[in-house]
Amino acid sequence: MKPVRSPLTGLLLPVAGFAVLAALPLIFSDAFFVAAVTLAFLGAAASLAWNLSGGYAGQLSLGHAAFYGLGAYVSTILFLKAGISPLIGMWLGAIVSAALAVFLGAITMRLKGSFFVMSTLAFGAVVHISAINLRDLTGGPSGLAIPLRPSPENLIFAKKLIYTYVALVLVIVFYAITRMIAASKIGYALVAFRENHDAARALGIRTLPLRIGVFALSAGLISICGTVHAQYYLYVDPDSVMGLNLSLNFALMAIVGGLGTAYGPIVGALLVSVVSVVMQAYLGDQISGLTQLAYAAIVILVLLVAPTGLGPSAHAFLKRRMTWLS
Amino acid sequence: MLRVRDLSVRFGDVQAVEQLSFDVAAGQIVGLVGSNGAGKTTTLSAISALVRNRSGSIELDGKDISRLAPHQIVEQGLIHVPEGRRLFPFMSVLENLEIGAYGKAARGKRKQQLEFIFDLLPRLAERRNQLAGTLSGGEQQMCAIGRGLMSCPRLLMLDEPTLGLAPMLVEEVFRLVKTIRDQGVPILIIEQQVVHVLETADYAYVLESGRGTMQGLGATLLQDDGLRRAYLGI
Amino acid sequence: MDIYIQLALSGLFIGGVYALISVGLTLVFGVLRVVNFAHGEYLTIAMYLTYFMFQRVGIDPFVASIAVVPLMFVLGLATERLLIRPTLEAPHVVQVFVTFALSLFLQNLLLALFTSDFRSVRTPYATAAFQIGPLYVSWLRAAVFVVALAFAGGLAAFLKYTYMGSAIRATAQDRRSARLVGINVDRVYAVTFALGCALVGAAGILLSPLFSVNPYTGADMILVSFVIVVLGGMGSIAGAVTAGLLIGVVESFTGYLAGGELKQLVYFVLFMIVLAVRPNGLFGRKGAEVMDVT
Amino acid sequence: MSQSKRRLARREVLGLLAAVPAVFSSRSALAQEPIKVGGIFPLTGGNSVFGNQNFQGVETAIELVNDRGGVKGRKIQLFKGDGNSPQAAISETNRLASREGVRIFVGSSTSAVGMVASQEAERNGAFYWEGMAVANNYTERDFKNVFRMGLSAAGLGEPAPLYAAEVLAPMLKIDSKNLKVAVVAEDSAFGVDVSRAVIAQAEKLGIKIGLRELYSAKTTDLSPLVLKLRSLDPDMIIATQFINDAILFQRQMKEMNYSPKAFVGTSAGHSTLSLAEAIGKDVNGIFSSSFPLDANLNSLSAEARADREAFLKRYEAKYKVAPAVQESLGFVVGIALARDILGNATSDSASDLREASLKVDVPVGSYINGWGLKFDDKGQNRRAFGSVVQWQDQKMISVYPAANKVHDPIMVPLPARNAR
Repeated sequence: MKPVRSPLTGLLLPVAGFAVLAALPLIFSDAFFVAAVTLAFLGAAASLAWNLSGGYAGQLSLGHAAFYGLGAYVSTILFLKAGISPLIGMWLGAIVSAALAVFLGAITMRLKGSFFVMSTLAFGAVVHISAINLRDLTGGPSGLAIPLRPSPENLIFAKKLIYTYVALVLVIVFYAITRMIAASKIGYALVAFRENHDAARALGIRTLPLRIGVFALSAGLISICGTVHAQYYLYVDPDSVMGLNLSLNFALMAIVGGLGTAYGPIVGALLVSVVSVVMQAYLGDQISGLTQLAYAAIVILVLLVAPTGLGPSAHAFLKRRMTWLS
Repeated sequence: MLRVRDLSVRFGDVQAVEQLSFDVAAGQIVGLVGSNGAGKTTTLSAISALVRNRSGSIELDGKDISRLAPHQIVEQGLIHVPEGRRLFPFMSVLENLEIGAYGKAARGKRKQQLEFIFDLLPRLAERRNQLAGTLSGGEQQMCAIGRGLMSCPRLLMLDEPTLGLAPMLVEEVFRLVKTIRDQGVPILIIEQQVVHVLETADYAYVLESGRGTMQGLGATLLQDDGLRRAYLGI
Repeated sequence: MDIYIQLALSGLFIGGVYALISVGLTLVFGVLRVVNFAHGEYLTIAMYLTYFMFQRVGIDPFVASIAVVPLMFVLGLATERLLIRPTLEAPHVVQVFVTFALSLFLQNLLLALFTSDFRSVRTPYATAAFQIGPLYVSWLRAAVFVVALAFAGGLAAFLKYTYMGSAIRATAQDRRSARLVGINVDRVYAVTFALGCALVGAAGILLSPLFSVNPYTGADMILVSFVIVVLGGMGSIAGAVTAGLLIGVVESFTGYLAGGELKQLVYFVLFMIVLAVRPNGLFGRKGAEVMDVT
Repeated sequence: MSQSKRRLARREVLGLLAAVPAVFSSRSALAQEPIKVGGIFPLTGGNSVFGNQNFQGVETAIELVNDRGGVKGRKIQLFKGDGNSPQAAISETNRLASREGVRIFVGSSTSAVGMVASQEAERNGAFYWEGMAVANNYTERDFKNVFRMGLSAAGLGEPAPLYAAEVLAPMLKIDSKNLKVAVVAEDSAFGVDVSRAVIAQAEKLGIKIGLRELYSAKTTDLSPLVLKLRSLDPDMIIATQFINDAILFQRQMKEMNYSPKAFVGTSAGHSTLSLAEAIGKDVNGIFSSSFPLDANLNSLSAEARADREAFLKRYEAKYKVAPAVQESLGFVVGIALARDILGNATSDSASDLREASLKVDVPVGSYINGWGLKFDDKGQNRRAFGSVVQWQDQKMISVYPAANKVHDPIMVPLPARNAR
C-alpha cells in the first residue's frame, strides 16, 4: 500500500496506457472487437466506481447493481416521459443513487464482513423487486424500450464507436477520481480502516462519515454508467440492469485485476471481457454451458493462484525477478 | 525438556523474533519477560505452530516438533494457554474443561483429571454449568489454565496469565503456577509483571525487539541494574 | 379461520424445507466463516442424483437417500480440500468469489451434462393428501417437514454429544483456542463443509418428489436461505430452523393476503429491518456482526 | 462442428490447393457463397430451455431447405450465437457480424435478448428476423430492418378468452357473460404482458375477471394461491406460467383436491412435454393457448403438408422425441425466412430483405402451423395467430381455431380429481 510517487507510475504510465486503450478500437476496427472493447470499458468504469468503496474501504458490496439500475431507470424515465436529455438525467440518477447509498450506509456500515455483504445483497434484491413491481413507472418486467433517435443531446449515436469513447472517458475520469482519493487523507484513512479496524480507531480516525461518503460517491458514479448502458442498449429491464450477476461482475473485475488499486478494475475488466468473449466465440458453438464452465474454471484458478489480483501478483512476481537478477 | 534454538519469525518486512534460543528443564518455571512488542507472544505461537513462517529448531525431550501441526503438538503434551484466556464463550465451564481433554491421550483420563482440577480450583466446580463467557476475569483465567491442565500437559506454556487481573488475583495465579510445577509439570510463562515472574521463576530470559538480551536465575536478574532501570523504573 | 390454519400449515411445511437448506449453510458459515454461494448447486446435484436413481434404477427417493447423502458428503470433502482450504487465509472477497465461481461452474457443468430440460421424479404418492376436517394435508409435505426437522435435530444432537460435534462448536467459537486444545481444525473444516453439503443434499432428496429440477433450481431456491441464515443469526442452527419456519409462514400469509408477487419483497424488507435493528439476528450471538461505529 | 476446427480445416485445405492453383481456384470462384444466417438464442442460463427448443426448430428448417437445394442454388449456413444475457446478445451479434460476415439474424426466445440483439443488428445495418420474443413494445421502436414473424404478447394471450367464450362457455352451459375467470401469471415480462392481454380480451367479451394474481416463477409454494382460488371458486383459470411453476401449481391443486371446471394455460409451461412427464395423466384436459403446434391438414397448402411430414421425420430422427410448440415455431420461422424472404429478395443485403419483407404476401395455411406472412408498417406479421391445444392422452392436440383443429376437446368440465 506504499504510494509510489515516481513520475513513471504516477503519470506517464497511465497516460500511455490510456493512449493505447484509445487507439485500440481504431487499429482493430471490426465490429466484434469494438463491441467487446466498449462493453469492457463500460464494465471497467462501473468496476472503478465499485472499487472506490469495495476496494479502498473494503466494503464488499454486492448490491451495486441497484445503483447502476437506478441510473439507467431515472435517466430513461425522464427521457421517455418528460423528454429530458439523459445528459441531465444522469446527474439526477446519480443524486438519487447517492442519497439512497447514504441511507443504506447509515444502516449497514457498522456491520462486519459477511453481514455487510448479505445486507447489500438484500438491498439489491429489494430495489430489483421494487423495479419489477412499480409497473407504471418502470414498465415492470417488460422494461422500457428507447427509440433509436440519434443525437448527441439524446446520448444516442448511430455510430457505435462513439460509445466506446464515451465509456473510455468515464474510465479515465473515474481513474483520476480514484487516484485523487487514494492520494488524499481520505484514502489513507480508508486503507487504514480496511487493514485494521482497531488500529484505525486507536489512531483516532473517524471513518464512518468517510466511508458513507465514499459509498455514496461510488453509487453516484456507477449510476452514471447505468445511464450510458441504457442509451447504448436502448432497452432497460430489471434483470439486465439490476440483476445480482451484475453486482458480482463489477466486484469480480476489480478482484481479478487487483482490489483497491486504481488500475485493477481496468485490467480486470479487460481480462474478464476478453476471456469471456473469446471463449464465447470458440466454445459457444459446441455444447451449451461449456463457455461459462471454462470461464468459471478460469476465475477459480485466478483466485487460487493470485488471490490479491493479477495486477499486484504480477507486480510482486516481477519485483522478485528483478531482485533476483540484480 | 524443551529446547529452542535460533528461532526466528518474520511477518512480511518485520522481524518479530530473531535467533532466539532458550531451554525449559524438567521441574522448572521459566520466565520470558520483555516489554510489549518484544516478541514474547509470537515466540509461544511459533512453538505451538500457530505461526508457521518460522525457522530454527524446537525440540521436546529431544524430539523435533517444529514440523508438527498444532493439534499434534498438543498430542505431544506441550500445552499453550493463550493470552486473553480465549475460552469458548458459549460453552459451559464444564464443556470448556472437557474439550481440553480432546486429544486422544487425554480422553481416557478425562474423569480423573476433571476431579483433580475441581479439587485444585473449587470455584470452577461451583460454576461448572455457567457459560464461560459470563465468568469474571479471574475465573476465566482459572478456567483457561484448568482447560490446559485437562490436556494432561507435560509442559505448560502460559501467555500473560495475569493480564488485567486485580493484584489479589495475580497472587493467586502465581500460587497456582507454583502448585502446578510442584505437581511435576514444568512451566514456560511470559509476563509483563516482571517482578512477580522473576520472583517465581527458576530461570528467566529477557527479550528485546525479538532478541534474547539477558538470561539467568530469576533472583539474579532481579538484582540487575539495567533490567531494573528498564522495567521497574528504579 | 380454517383458511388461516391451512395457510400456517403450508407455510410450516415449506418452511421446514427452507430450514433444512439453511441449516447446512449456517453451519458452514458459523465454523468456516465462508458464505457458500455454491450451496444451492449442491441441492441441484442431489436432486439430479435422486432423479437418475429413480429414473434409471427405479429407486424411491427416500431409499435413495442412503446412497445420496454419503455421496454428497464426499463431494463436500473434495470441494473443501480443493477450493475452500486453499483460500481460508485469503482475503474475505476471495472466498466469496471462489464459491460464486464454483456455483457458476457447477450450473454449467450440469447444463452441459443434462441440458436445461426440467426433470421430474414422479412418485405415486407425490400429490396424495389426507383431510382433517376442512384441512388438506399432503402426506409428502408432512413427511418432508418431519424428516427435515429430524435432520436438524440430529445435527443439533451430533454437535452437542459427540467429540467431533464439540470440536465443531469449539472451532466456531474460537479457532485459535480450538487448535490449542488439540483439535485438528483442518479436519473440522472438512467435516463441517461436508456436513453442510450432506444436509443440503438431504434437502434435495426430500424436494425431488415435489419440485422439478434443472441446472438452475438450486440457485433459485438459495436466495431465501441467505435471508434465513442472517435472520436466524449467522452460525445458529436453532436460529436457522426458527427463521426458516417463520419465513415459510410469512410467505404463505403474504401470498394469500397481499399477492404472490410481494412475497419476496416482504421478506427482504423484513431482513433489512432485522439487520438494522438487531443485526445479530434472532438467535445470533451479540458482537459477531457489529464493528466499531466510529 | 466447431468454428475453430472448421477454420483450421479450411486453412489446411487451402495450403494443399496452393500446389495446384489453376484447376481448383477457378472452380471455387464459381462455387456459390453460402447465405450466412446467425441465430441469437439463449442457449445457456435460465431461459435456455426455450432457446434451445427454438434453435432446434430453426436448424431443422435450414437443413431441410439446404437438402432441397438451398435458396436459388445457394446453401444457408446457420451460425449459433448464445445470447444468454443482453450483454452476450450484443457481443454475439457483433461476433457473428464481423467474424463470420453474418448480415441476417434470427432470434430470440426472450424479449430482453431480442430487444438488444435487434437494436444491435439494426445499428450494424443488418436484417433481424424475430420469431419468438413477444414484448408488445418490440415493434414500437422505429426500426427499419427488424421484422417480427411471431406473435406479440397480445396475440399470444387473446385466444384463451376467445376460446373460453366461443367454445368452453357453451360446453359448460354458462353464458359467457356470467363466466367467472381467474387470471394467474408469473411476474416476468412474459407473464405480465400476456396476462394483461388476456384480461383486455376477456373484458371485450364481457367475461368477468374475478382475480388477477402474479407471483415469481421461482416460487417454492403456490398453496396460498390455490387457497385463494378455492375460496373464490372461478369457473375457469387462465394461467401464464413457466415450466416448474406450472408443474408445482398442478401438483398443489391436486394436493388440495381443487380443480376449476376448465384450466387454460397460455403457452410456455403448458405447451411443453416436461409438464406431462412431471404430472403424468393429470395433464389430460388442460388447455394451452399458444403458438400453434400444428394445423388441421385440410387447411394447409400442399407445400405446408410436405413440410410438416419432413419436419416431423427429421426432428424425431435427430432428437428421438416429437417436436412440441417451441420447436414447431422455430421451424416455421426458419422456413419462412429461407423460402419466402431470402427466396424472393434480389440480394441478401438488408435493404433488399426489407423490400422483400414489405412485399411478402403469403396466404394463411402456408406454414405447418397454419400461419401466413404479411407485415404491417411496424414490421409485425398480421397473419400469425395463436391457437389452443389440449392435452389428450398425454399428448398435445390442436383444438382451436377451426383451421388448426385436429380433434374435439374432451373433459369439459374437468371431472372430479378421483374420477380422472
